Amino acid sequence: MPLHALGPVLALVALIILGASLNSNFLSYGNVTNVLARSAFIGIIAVGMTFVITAGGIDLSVGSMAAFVAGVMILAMNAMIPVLGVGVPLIVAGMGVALLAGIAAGLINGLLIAKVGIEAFIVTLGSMGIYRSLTTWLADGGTLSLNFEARGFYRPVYYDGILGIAWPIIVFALVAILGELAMRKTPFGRHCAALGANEQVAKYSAVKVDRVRMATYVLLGMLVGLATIMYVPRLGSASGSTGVLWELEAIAAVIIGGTVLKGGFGRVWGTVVGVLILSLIDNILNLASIVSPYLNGAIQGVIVILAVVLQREGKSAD
Amino acid sequence: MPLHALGPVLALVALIILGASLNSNFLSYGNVTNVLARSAFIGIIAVGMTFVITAGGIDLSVGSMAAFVAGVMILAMNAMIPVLGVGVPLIVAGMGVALLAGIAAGLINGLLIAKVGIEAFIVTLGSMGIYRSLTTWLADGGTLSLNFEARGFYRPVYYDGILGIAWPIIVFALVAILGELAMRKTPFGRHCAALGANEQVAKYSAVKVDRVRMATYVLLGMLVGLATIMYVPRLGSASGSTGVLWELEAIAAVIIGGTVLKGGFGRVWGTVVGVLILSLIDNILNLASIVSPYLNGAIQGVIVILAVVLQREGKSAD
Amino acid sequence: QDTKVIGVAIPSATHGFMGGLNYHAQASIERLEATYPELDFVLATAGDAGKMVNDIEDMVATRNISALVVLPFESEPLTSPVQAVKEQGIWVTVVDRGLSVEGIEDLYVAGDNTGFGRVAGEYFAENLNEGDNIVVLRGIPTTLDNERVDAFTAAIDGSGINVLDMQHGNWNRDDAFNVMQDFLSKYDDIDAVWAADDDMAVGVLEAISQADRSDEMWVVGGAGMKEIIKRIMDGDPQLPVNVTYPPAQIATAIELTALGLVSDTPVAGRFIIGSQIITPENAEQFYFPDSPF
Amino acid sequence: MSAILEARGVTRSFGPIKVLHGVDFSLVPGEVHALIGENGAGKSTTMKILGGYLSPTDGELLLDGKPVRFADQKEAEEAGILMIHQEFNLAMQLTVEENLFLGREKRKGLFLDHKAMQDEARTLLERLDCHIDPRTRIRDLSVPNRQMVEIARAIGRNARVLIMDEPTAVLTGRETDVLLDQIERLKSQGAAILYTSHKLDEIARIADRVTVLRDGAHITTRAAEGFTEHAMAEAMVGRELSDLFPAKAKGADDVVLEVDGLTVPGKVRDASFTLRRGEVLGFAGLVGAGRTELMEGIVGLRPATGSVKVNGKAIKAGSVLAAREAGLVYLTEDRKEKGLLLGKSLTENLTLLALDRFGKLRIDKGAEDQALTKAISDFDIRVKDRDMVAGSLSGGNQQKLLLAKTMLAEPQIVIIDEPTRGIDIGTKQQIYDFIAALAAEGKSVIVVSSELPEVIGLASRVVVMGRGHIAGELSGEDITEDAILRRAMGVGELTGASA
Ligand SMILES: Nc1ncnc2c1ncn2[C@@H]1O[C@H](COP(=O)(O)OP(=O)(O)OP(=O)(O)O)[C@@H](O)[C@H]1O
Ligand SMILES: Nc1ncnc2c1ncn2[C@@H]1O[C@H](COP(=O)(O)OP(=O)(O)OP(=O)(O)O)[C@@H](O)[C@H]1O
Ligand SMILES: [Mg+2]
Ligand SMILES: [Mg+2]
Repeated sequence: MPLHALGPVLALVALIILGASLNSNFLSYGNVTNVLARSAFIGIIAVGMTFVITAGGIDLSVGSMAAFVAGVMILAMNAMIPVLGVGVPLIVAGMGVALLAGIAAGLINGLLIAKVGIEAFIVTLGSMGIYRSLTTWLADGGTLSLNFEARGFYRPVYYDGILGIAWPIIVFALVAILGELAMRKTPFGRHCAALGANEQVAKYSAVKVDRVRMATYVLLGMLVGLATIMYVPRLGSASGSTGVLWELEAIAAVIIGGTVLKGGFGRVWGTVVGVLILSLIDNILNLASIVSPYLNGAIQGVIVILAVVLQREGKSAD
Repeated sequence: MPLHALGPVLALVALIILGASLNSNFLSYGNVTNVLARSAFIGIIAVGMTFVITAGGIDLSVGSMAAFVAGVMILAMNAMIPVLGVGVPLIVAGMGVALLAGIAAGLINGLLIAKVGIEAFIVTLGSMGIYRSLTTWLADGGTLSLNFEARGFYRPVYYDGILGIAWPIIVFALVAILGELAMRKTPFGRHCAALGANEQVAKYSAVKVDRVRMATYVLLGMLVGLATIMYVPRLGSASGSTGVLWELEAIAAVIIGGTVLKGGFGRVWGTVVGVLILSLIDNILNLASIVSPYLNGAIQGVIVILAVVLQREGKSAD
Repeated sequence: QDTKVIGVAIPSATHGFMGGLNYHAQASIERLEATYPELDFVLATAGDAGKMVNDIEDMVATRNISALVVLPFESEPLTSPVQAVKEQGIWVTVVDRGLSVEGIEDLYVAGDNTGFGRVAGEYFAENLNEGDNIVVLRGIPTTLDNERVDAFTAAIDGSGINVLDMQHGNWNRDDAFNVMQDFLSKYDDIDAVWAADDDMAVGVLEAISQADRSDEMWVVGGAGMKEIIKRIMDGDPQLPVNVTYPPAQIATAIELTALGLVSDTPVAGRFIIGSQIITPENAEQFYFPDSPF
Repeated sequence: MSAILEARGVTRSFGPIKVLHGVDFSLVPGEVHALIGENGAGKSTTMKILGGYLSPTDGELLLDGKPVRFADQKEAEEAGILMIHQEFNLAMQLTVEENLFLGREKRKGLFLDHKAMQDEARTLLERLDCHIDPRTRIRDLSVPNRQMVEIARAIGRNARVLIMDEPTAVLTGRETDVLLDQIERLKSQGAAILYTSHKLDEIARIADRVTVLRDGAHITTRAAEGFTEHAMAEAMVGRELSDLFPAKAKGADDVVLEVDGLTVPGKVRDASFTLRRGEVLGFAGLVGAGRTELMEGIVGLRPATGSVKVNGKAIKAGSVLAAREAGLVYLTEDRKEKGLLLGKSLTENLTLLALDRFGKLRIDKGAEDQALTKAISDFDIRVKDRDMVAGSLSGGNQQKLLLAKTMLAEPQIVIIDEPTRGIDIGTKQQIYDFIAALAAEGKSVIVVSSELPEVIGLASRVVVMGRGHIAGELSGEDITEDAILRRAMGVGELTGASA
């Protein structure tokens, strides 16, 4: 592997060293679990985003889609309690609703982009507004809350795990591994890259261009559903401000990880590193409390740029 | 001109008809002036964004850059009052500061992108965070306000005009006309399009690729400065929430106008139409009050998508 | 002597009121750190509920906080995480927005949102006649905004005042300016505006003065921004009154929490800082020229 | 033998413009059928119709005697029809292996079978005597190697009908030989091959039958036996052709370009040579000799060390613009990736290099329009519609446009890399005349070409490169194929000593 491909990893290692030197609890089990578990939402979404971007697309709607899916899931679960009672069936049904809602939302984006042929940026900018405002509307301007009892029952899905590893971490890891495999080892991954690199060539090579493109958005929608399944038990509620700016964070993670914004080349493991970098920056800022909180955004910005500078080191050489 | 190039114009006309039919004041002098004048900030910025995108770039930092430039301008003007007194020299000095700050900010983005070779998305995502948080920090979390007397003196720059046309409208129109000329009639415009279409070809055709790319960001920075000069006299203040999401609005206007997101083709007049469409949607929603305000975002989203559908009509034909 | 750490989690300074709140939080932390060397503070600001939960988790996991002062970004999502903090034996002070389950917090310090809407509504009901028209600018769609608006509506109920329109100005000057411009185009007769927030009031006033209709209507904002208080003090007819919703409540909360940690003073309980009406007569006592808000 | 694939009265229009007027011919198993014609005659269009990439506007295709309509290329491929495109059809960011198997990946269960694909890729490439790593990205390959990948992709799929659109345009003699051997092999296995090339000697070598197109119309189909190259050329062009190469100009004595110790890291070592006023200097070498890199280093397109002097004055390193201002321009061999903006209009392409001549502040559209008119007539660009995009021109006409673009900069010294790639014989002659005329006017020309006859026929002096350095120089009577090849392969000193 060329050295500069390791750029994001170097940035990650540097952050870990920095964190450990600032606070002795940084590498504690608790903190590591916290950081990994909370990375899971953006992480799961960012894995899907990697495919979309690799195939030459973009999706700005994921954050508000997550809010909308969470809202729908909560409403559905609350409505089903009289029928199913609070228990495993309710949770499973809720999960099913979330996945279906995610898939449906992704399908709509995909259809408009691949079949109707509208610029992905515009479609997803539009659907971003639509889902955000539908969520606010569903919540009547306030917050949609999961029934308190159901929430207590559902909570362990975020907070518990097996062998001391929290569920969100396990799910994120699985998604990342499957994503990496899909990108590198399956025809689908190749077709995404080919489509992003040169649509014409892909078409001439009998790649079903429209179908692949649509599949990337559906996959992303499904992963947004999955992320929501992990999100709802954490906060038990959804509102118009849920998932604000997730899209930017997910896209940033993808690009920091080395995927090319204009498509043609994607790297799922890089995305995972990118997500961890972004989470760690926040975590370290909380650990350090060295500066005015007003400047947190500036420090984040600088670190994000630096993480990518490391990676582009090799560029001038060729 | 091919019919579908007129798509955004059709959408604009449809909105105007809709507005006029919903409210008799819609076409009144006052309302038209309001809509045009408030479009000016985003409009001036979006003209610059058209060049950046045409040349294959992107700039996410413009909104927070505007806030930062406004903050710097206000602080500088307040500081200069003891020296210059309140009068034309103060205003001119303030304008100079705004333009210089904008140019400097654009230059930094441009250097990092063109010379250091970092992905534009990441650089400007980073600087977006940086400027936003510097502004909050400068304002100490609150609002930076221009000295009351100076503001009274400066106010007419937003509210007055000549021949009944407000200054922001005049400036916006000038910027748009110059931008359109620059895009279509000058070597710079050609070079931007060539660079965005195929960087290699541009390089082999003796185009100073780095310099052109940098120039697009500097131009955009300067226009952000100019937009700020029009913005500050309006409310006389700036805070961390000034210009939030302007970047998205500017980019959306550019794309709605028919410029290609991946670069290679840009249309300044289209951008102007795009900006007007976006402003009108807000205006009409306020004038109509037919729906729950919670759903405004959804309606906006739908209209934005529709505006672009009109434009892409011709696509399936080829 | 052990140093004790107090964690403070508040929303970031995205609009004027929160800016003031941030200012008061930082100022009181500086003051207390100087007064009590045995106290350390962690201040985290969040742009959404998820980030606020992250911040609280980080404080617990890595900074061993003994007390948490939190102004929940939203009530519902913060309830279980704060409950989990409480279960670890950490002192919890909740500010402004209550949690959705009663009895979690040790100390509750809050402004009065219902009162905020009601006091304003009562002023409108008393000072307008039947058939008078008003427009309302709402904040960012949240539960809190709903509470205020509901209380306002209830207070003017039966007074015969017409609410012509309500739109979201998102507690933002520019948005409020645009919305007010459009209200002015749309309605020929407006007698008063409830801007519900002083940042929005600034935008509203500009729009009115641009339309040259300053004599036609008055404006009531809220939360006591210093520029607005100044104008009330000066007897501006356009700004007859204001309603308090003090950003300094966070300072009260932090100070009480600190006091509880370093001494035996009993500080638990509920402190509701009622919303008062600011009139030209009493404005002086609400004027803090050094605050950024 | 009965035909596998047959075209009957096939026509095709693009918008209002008709480019094929009723073409009919047939392909039978075990034959090589050559399609020849001038640039823009409609060869590629015909081939794309047969390959399922375009649909005919009118007329019909018969597969095994039955009428077919291919909905898309995939259907044609399923019927055993494969095509090698004139313009590369490769995804630049993907690797060789990924491109070779795109759309028909081999799998093991759910996953890709990387090993099988890499092995097969290697085998295929080796069969073509092309030694590149299947894991290389296409964009890191030289143009000829890209073409070999393109060929490997097609021959790896056991086609019944193989359509080859100018596969040798970018190849040197050696690779051409390898390819022609492969064609023989496929033919003996019963495949039908439709082949086009502007190198008529190849046609004479391998074709069994020849179909001539002119201006989209079918002129004749006849056996290749007894169809001489000269007769083919005249049938294509429709007029008498004189000698291909003009008289050589000797050049003056003053040196206009002096390259000294130029090194392009990793590609070219320590190259030095001079160019005189009014001279045509040839550069010969095998694929990968580094000629392109050397030239790109000279004009500032690649980081290089060493000195480049134009008229005795050193030019600023690394600046294409400085080189151009000094009167030195380079015409790339990679017209699709580096030469033309395929999605842009003819005018925008034509004037891009010399844009400052059309106004520093405001582009003079009228002057641009005149320039286009002049370029179209000077370079005989077959343009059906002046508003078309460059990518819609036929391959040869794109090359002419590129040439016109370069010449518009009015260079004193022009370096032309593969000047006549894909250009028909009639136009070739015009270009050769043009090069000679340039030299006669006192301009200097460097011709980098993989076609030895071209170098020999044009240049009064030839620099031979091998493996990244200058391996020798020949002039006058010494310029022979044999002498060039010996030096290129590093055995040049033997003959050099005996001469
Ligand atoms: N997409 C298109 N739109 C418009 N015209 C086209 C298009 N494709 C090809 N043409 C025109 O059709 C004609 C035939 O082109 P074609 O590529 O078949 O020529 P060719 O015989 O292959 O020439 P060459 O030897 O230069 O490759 C040309 O005039 C070309 O400009
Ligand atoms: N963009 C590139 N990146 C990496 N290697 C390259 C690139 N272009 C060419 N090469 C390699 O450089 C060497 C020389 O390239 P090239 O084949 O173009 O030489 P050349 O002498 O110009 O040959 P020709 O002109 O016949 O193509 C080859 O080994 C080739 O694979
Ligand atoms: Mg052709
Ligand atoms: Mg070469």
